[in-house]
Amino acid sequence: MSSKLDSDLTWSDDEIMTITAAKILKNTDTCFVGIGIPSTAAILAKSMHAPNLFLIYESGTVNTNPQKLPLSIGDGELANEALTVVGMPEIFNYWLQSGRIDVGFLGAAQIDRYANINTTYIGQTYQAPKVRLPGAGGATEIAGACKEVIIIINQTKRAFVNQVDFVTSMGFGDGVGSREKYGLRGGGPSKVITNLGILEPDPKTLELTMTHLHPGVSKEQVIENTGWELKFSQSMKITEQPKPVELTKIRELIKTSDR
Amino acid sequence: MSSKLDSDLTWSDDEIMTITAAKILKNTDTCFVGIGIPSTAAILAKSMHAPNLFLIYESGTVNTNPQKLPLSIGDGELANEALTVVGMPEIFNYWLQSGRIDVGFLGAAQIDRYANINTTYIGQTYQAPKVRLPGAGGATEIAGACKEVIIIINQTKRAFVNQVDFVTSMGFGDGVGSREKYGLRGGGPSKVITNLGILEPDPKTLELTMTHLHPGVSKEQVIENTGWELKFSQSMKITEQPKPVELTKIRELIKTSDR
Amino acid sequence: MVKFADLSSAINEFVKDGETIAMEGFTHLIPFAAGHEIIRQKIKDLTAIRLTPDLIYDQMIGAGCIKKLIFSWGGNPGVGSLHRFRDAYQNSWPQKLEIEEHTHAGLTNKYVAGASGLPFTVMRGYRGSDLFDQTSGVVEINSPFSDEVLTAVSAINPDVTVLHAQQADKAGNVMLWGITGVAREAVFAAKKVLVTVEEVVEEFTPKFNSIIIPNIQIDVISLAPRGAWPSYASGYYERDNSAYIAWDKIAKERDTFLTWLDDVIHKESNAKGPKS
Amino acid sequence: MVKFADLSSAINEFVKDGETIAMEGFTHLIPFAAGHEIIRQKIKDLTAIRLTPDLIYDQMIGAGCIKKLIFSWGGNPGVGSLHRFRDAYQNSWPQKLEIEEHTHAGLTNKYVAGASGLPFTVMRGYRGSDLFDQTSGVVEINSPFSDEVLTAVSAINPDVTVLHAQQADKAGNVMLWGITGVAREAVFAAKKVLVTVEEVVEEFTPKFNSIIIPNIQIDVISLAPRGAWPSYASGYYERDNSAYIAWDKIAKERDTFLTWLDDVIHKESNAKGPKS
Repeated sequence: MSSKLDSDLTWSDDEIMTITAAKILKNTDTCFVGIGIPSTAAILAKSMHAPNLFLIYESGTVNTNPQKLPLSIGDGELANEALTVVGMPEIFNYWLQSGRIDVGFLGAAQIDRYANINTTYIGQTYQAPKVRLPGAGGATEIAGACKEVIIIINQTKRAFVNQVDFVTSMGFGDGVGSREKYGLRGGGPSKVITNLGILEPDPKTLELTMTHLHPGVSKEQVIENTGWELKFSQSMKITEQPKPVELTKIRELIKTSDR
Repeated sequence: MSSKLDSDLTWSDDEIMTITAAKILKNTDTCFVGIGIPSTAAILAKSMHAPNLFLIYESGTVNTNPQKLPLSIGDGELANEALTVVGMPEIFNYWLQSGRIDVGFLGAAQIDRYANINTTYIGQTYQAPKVRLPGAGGATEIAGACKEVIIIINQTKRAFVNQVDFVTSMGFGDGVGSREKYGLRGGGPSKVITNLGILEPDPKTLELTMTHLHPGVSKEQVIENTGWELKFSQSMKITEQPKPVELTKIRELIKTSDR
Repeated sequence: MVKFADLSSAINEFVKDGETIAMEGFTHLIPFAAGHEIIRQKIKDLTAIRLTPDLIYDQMIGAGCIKKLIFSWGGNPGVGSLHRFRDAYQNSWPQKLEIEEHTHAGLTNKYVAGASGLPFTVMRGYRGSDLFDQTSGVVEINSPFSDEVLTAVSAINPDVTVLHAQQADKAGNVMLWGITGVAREAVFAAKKVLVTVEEVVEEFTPKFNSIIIPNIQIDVISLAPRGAWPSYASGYYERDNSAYIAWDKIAKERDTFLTWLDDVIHKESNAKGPKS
Repeated sequence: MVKFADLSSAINEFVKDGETIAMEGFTHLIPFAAGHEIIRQKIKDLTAIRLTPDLIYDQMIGAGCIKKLIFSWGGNPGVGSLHRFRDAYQNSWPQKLEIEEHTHAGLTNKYVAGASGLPFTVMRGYRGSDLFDQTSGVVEINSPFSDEVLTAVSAINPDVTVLHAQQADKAGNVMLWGITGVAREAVFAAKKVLVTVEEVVEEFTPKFNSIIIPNIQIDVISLAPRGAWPSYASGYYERDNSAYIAWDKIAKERDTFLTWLDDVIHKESNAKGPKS
């Protein structure tokens, strides 16, 4: 999907997801970043309003400031531009598990109404899946430990399902009390950013509720692309439209990184 | 005590203890070293028959090759001459606890017939001791984990007691089966080197038994200086007399290190 | 005590059929040259541990070296799927592949327990994930000091750990720098250690973020310049991303894979990639 | 976020009566300047943690700053006893001193648990020692994967950790090298972190055996050249062993100690030792 609104501004799905995610990050945040759009959003945020954003990647790079988009979670660029690089026990036990990360940034193949996410398999069984996916990586413990988790995912009926085939990483389980039951000390998902808008957990039920639509996106479009009976916030907002300067930045970043 | 035997050879208690201990170390050993005579013996061994002796100090210095005697367990000399220096969790968990150290070298204030050692307090109670000593440091786990432990201690009635006031570090507890009961995987004390000779655990009872006397030392002298009814090995030997080259080496080492 | 040997002799002596092997290097310093030599020597029935199987295990799985895979993230980083892994797991080609799946934090801590000489270690993890019930060696444990329930993970102690590093010195000590992942723990946890290196140097110079592996922890060192290609070796060469993309096509079909196996591995033609 | 402040303001703002404090530095980089400032500010009722109390806590105990000592080896290294520690523990002078005693391995692992956000961690230790029954936070734990009995030690999380380091950069990141002991863990375990440094530099240069503490983990940095004297700072100055020997005499009697306290600490005359 590519949207055209106002004068000559157009953007792609990835672009508005990335820019929307970037804007959420604060200059003082400590952010645990996965590869792909989360990483692009974090790097974009650092180049704009959040130069001090403290980025950690599971490969061990601490306070890294990549000038190009990394190809993998352990890209040389991430190591070269880091304040320091440490072993993975330190990353997972001292940085993540201790609860000192503000924002965890995750992608997913499937998500359900309680923001549980699946990156393990789609269809049939764990033992004999229809499609086997990469698995957990760092996600399970990122989802458990960060003060908040931001999930970035394209909103489609295939991805937004009533029940995920496999809970790789818990969001809110089956609602209030689930995270406590499993001793997850982080706050859980605070926002799900899609190509259509933003969903947030309802403060009472913790069910994902549409709170923002991107410019030009209709409620019907969102309902069509969600596999459960989606609720909308009573105070729905329209996401801020990407600014030319943001689109220019992101395109430059991607161009510079082409290898 | 200073002995004079043969021609013009004399040595001090410390010198014969140090030289005797040094000779026991093998070129291929990995050795966890405490400060004082253990350290002097290890450095002496490296300068003589065991240049590849692999020395680890609890401060984190790995494969260190000090040219002077360290003043403390974390002396700059130990760090400067080390292959690498690591944090103490790595020292205690990865190097020591994993069971990869061949020889642990310990001193003590008290020792009993089962080679349990005390470095915590002497007299009265733990809560209100007559003399408070420094405590465990690395010793408890060194005594537990090393393949063998060598203890260096002056043989006196005050030190060689029927029962130590406090077991800081277990030797053989109250005999056969004690180490197993507490899950201690190392072999325990193999030798106690004193100013009078060498004691070793009896292969059957694990009770410390005098196996060597230093040149010029009598059985009576040893009995007088031991607080329990000491047993002697059926094949008592005389320790090899310090050679002039050994005495020269050790004296040079101490002279060089004077600060 | 460490010795230096050519890679073929080193693999022949230190990697045996049926063993548990850990070939680590987190996106960086992946020991591809050693993996290819294992394929060439047709070593079989390995239980192979790696956080990220990556291309190296995809290749070894396709070649029939691996019976069981213990891992925590099984994709082609930045590209997509590992087709040989999928084909083995889903279709048992060329043979059945057992899996034991973990999280990165979990597998990292299993190495930590192994390195520490403990039967297990304690962490916060797995709970709330369906993985908790699907994997093994992961159980709940009560804190003796609070009413918290935590996760205990059992130790792993590979028969042999294989690493690629930048440098060895003449005494056989090894230095790695940059991203080192779980290299330190994989060495301490292992019974035998085989290291391939870019270079043997007279003396190490200080680097940021370096670790040194003392020679007494290593059994054999083989010189293997570009031995991490197509991954990278910080200070020596960069990741060859085109090879990661090309692998997607090669691995997609069995016949293109088999051709690759014949041409690239068994004929030893281009195994280390274009010279830089 | 980190700030730079003079040591007097830093201690005043970040060290409070009754808190739990960890002042680490294993024989190297002992934060003596900070300790002396704590004495000057007459901070009271501290629960003070250190593997080796060393002279720094002997001085603070004698000055009446410490209510409870948590430690694992309490001597004057290479010299003898800590007389102020003994006098407080045995004779309650200048006040009663509670102790909680551990082994080095145990206290190290208590920091590891604290740094890891766990209530406890597992180790092999204490068992067979009478210390097992005399200390607290140390219990047996069964392995869920074998029939082994291990030791669980409870976490420590100091209110404030105080370190001395060689360098800070202008952004407030800190670099230590040489023997670092449990510095890393003491920082991760703490709620607040105060660091004194030898020097503020434009940019760090690579050193063997260095660790970097990112600025987000530090609350305040104070410039304190020779701030580790009479211990040492690798690359800056050596241990002043004569001061360790001299301390034995000063500390032996209450009156010589009190004179030292007046002359050296409260009059701030010679606290940092002779200029090198």
